[in-house]
Amino acid sequence: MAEIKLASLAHSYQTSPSAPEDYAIRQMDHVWEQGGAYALLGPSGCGKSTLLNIISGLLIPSSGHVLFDGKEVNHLSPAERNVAQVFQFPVVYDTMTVYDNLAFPLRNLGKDKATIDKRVREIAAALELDSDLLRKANNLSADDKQKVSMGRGLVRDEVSAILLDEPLTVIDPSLKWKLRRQLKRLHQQFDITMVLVTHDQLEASTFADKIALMYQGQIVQNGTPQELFEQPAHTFVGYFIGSPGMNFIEVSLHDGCACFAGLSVPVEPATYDLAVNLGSSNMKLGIRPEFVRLHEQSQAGALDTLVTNIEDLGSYKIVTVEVAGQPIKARIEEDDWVPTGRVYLSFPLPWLKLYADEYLVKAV
Amino acid sequence: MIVKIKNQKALWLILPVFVLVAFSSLIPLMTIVNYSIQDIFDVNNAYYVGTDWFREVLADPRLRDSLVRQFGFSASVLLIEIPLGIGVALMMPKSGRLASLCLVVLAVPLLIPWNVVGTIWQIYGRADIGLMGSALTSMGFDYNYASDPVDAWLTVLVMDVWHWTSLVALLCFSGLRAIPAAYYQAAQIDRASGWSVFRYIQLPKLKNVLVIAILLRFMDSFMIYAEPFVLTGGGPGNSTTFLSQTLTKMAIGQFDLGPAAAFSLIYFLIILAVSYVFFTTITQMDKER
Amino acid sequence: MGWMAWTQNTAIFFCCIALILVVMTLWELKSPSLERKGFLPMETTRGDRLFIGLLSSAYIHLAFLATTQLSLWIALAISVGWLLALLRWG
Amino acid sequence: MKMKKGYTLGLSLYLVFLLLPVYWLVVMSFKTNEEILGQLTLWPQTFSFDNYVTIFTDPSWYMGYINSMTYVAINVVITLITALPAAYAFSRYNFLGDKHLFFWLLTNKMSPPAIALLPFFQLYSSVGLFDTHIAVALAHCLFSIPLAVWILEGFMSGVPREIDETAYIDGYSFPRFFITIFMPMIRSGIGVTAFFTFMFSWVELLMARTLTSVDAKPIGAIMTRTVGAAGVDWGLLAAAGVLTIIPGCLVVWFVRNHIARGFALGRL
Repeated sequence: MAEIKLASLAHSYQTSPSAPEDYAIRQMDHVWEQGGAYALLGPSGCGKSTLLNIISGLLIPSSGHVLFDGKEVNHLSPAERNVAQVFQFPVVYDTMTVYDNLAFPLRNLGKDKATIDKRVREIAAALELDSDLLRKANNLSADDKQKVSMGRGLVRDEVSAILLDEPLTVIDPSLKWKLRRQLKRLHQQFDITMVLVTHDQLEASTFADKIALMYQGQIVQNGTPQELFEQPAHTFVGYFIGSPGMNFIEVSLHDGCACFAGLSVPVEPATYDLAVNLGSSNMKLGIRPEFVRLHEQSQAGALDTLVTNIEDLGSYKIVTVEVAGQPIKARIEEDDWVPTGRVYLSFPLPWLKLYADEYLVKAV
Repeated sequence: MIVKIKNQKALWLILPVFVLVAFSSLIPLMTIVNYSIQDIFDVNNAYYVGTDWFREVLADPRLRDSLVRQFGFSASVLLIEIPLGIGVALMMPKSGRLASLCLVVLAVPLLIPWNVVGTIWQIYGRADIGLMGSALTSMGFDYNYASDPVDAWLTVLVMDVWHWTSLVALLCFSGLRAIPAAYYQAAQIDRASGWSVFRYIQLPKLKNVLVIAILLRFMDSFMIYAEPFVLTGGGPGNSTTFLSQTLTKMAIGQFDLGPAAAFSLIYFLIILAVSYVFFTTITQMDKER
Repeated sequence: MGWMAWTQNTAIFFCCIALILVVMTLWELKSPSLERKGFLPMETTRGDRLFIGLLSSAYIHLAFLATTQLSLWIALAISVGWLLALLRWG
Repeated sequence: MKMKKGYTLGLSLYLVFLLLPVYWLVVMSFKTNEEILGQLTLWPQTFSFDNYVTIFTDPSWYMGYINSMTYVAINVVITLITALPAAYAFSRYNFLGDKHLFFWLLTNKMSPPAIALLPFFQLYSSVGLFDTHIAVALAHCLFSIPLAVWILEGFMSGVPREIDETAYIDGYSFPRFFITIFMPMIRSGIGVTAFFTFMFSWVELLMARTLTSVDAKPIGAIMTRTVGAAGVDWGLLAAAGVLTIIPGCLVVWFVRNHIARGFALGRL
């Protein structure tokens, strides 16, 4: 059990990287506290798996430090770090039975028979594998195999952390939720730091207390699912989390307002001042579709727009309107009023975000 | 696995292959059966003898000896080449220029005409002009493959190892390369020892290619002819006279067509039974997958 | 064909084999056989059992020739019995 | 890292074991017979091309190479043309006796040629093909076709049958689909098959020697000529041997990237 800390960590697969693009992991600092359930979320190719492999010790980072409980482990092997890792595709030892698979890590540690037996049965029960213990691992279904490979991680009681590298990808959708709940339960039962790598925001937010969102080799935001939704720290977070993603409009700042195409939208004065001080030319206004208000009648400060498209997604609808050539999406619930033709748009001030150079401008 | 469709017309696609192979296989086979029950020198001098040749051949110690020698040789070949081939494959780099180079060097012995293989070792092993022969002699070994039966047998064995281990190694190499990296990573995390990685990850994944390797090596070693023929001519004595050699000597050397044919059939039946067992094993394994 | 040194016996032998193959083919066309598991260690079709039967019959004959002076008709009888048993229960 | 060093050492030792006999053959081919029989030298004292000159100027020598290459080439062509449709049938369809036909084909690869040498000789004599390249090529089909069907079947099974069906729906006829779509998809398999066919035909001697006497005599059989009244002409023998290795080396260099998969017969 351990707190995992990354200090000015960076990694490149090239021998002499020069441009930032050469780095799979750009310099970062990060902390995962002991006992937490974390998710590492991001699109494919953002460096999630690389980061995971660095933590587990399968990869040695080009620079920076990996600290477990404050102790540097950079040059310790995965075995010495005492972490468990579960891979995207189930890795089982085909020729062994389920029992032997689960016992394998313990036998390698030289535990005595009774301990092994007790522990294996405990884990098998937790994973609902008890009836399969004597079967050949090769004959199991894909999700049972994945359970076995998770079990091999859990079976060592003193592991520092369990790292899960998209373990649910190959699992049948109908079993996914079951396995995810099992994971969650195991986490509570054994109180181990767990880091789940995934590209599925739903999986991440149902599993984790805190989600670290990665983009282009960097963690752009680390927070609770709610924080990621309500306060996206980076335009990518806004775009990646939520469906559909956040609306972004390129704006310029004048007179306490964000202006685009001759229209102006008032923003919070404190944020405005901060943003102006940054003096960036890349300024964006962002608002989640969930927070966009639609009105039938003209209102003070509301924008006059035309509905271009309505998508019915069952329990809610996505309305696309056009504001001076800019499409903006709004989400309305099932029994809300459905606009057609002309509609008036307003943005509630607390949900209106300003982004300078893609990063959130935030008054503390 | 592809789900196959029932279609009898597919037989037409097989026809050319069938005709070509049947021409060279069925007609000679029938001829041998005909020969085997006659005392025959040429077609006009043939006398029906019934099953006499079979009785004679089955009782002939010469043939029994060469059969025993053959099994001994094939077993030795498998016992040496399979582990050695696996070892070489394990030691090879997995990718890059060096791997390509290894592959090419490994493949070289396989592409040398079999009689030239014999020639190479004939030259290499001679004490007067050969590197290996003279090296062994100067180290104090009394080595002469032309006069000492044990030396001859060992030389043929080493030659076969030299010639064919590459095949096993290349098969295993391709098998090893097909193992996903995650298996090794998982093993590392489970603190598996090097031996455990081999025993529980690599060996199980090599099962399929190993069956092919054993099958090919058994069959080819069972029909070994040209290499010992050039190297030792089957001698000294009969120490390196294997089945094919005995047979060729009988049929062409002594023109004992009848007994040679009977012997061929027995030889063929042995091959047929062994191949069938292997073939069934392979298809059975495919089915399990 | 002359050089093939045909004798009456071998001609009959090959005709029998050919006949068996033709009959089996027709049978197979009329009622295709499914793989099943009998006393043999693996699943077999009718054709597999025929092949195993013929091959083992050859070995039965060889064993007779190698170990006894008895008439081969006995071996033949045993072989036919064995072949039929194999086809039925194998 | 210590492990890796052991690996490199072991591998190097094995490669040396592989290459030393070949090295010795090459070195010897550049030596004069006096030097060969005189004393053991690791490197030719006087570098001599005489042995090669003899081979390249004497038609009874170099025709052996031409003969070998001719029948090998014919064999590769025949094998590929017939094995491709057959392998397709085996990989795609179930039909009467498919498994038994496949097994029967394979037994031909496995049965030793020595079994039927004499009937072979008589068969090809009786159809008037004795001592022709085509006879050797046809005889080699006996084992090259089964092998080719086996390898190609493995590669073809890796191509999903949806490809075939899509093509038929798009209105392709079978031959056009096979040549323009299917064959390009398995071209590495075809290359590997050609390589194996070449290899087994090139290295085989027993049948080739039995079926030829003068006009189509392979180099392997001609090499026995070096045994003269004055004993063996070792230098000439070595040079002839070296020349038989070169075509194989050239071919293997071209297919080096496919060797690994090819040796597994497409079955991984």
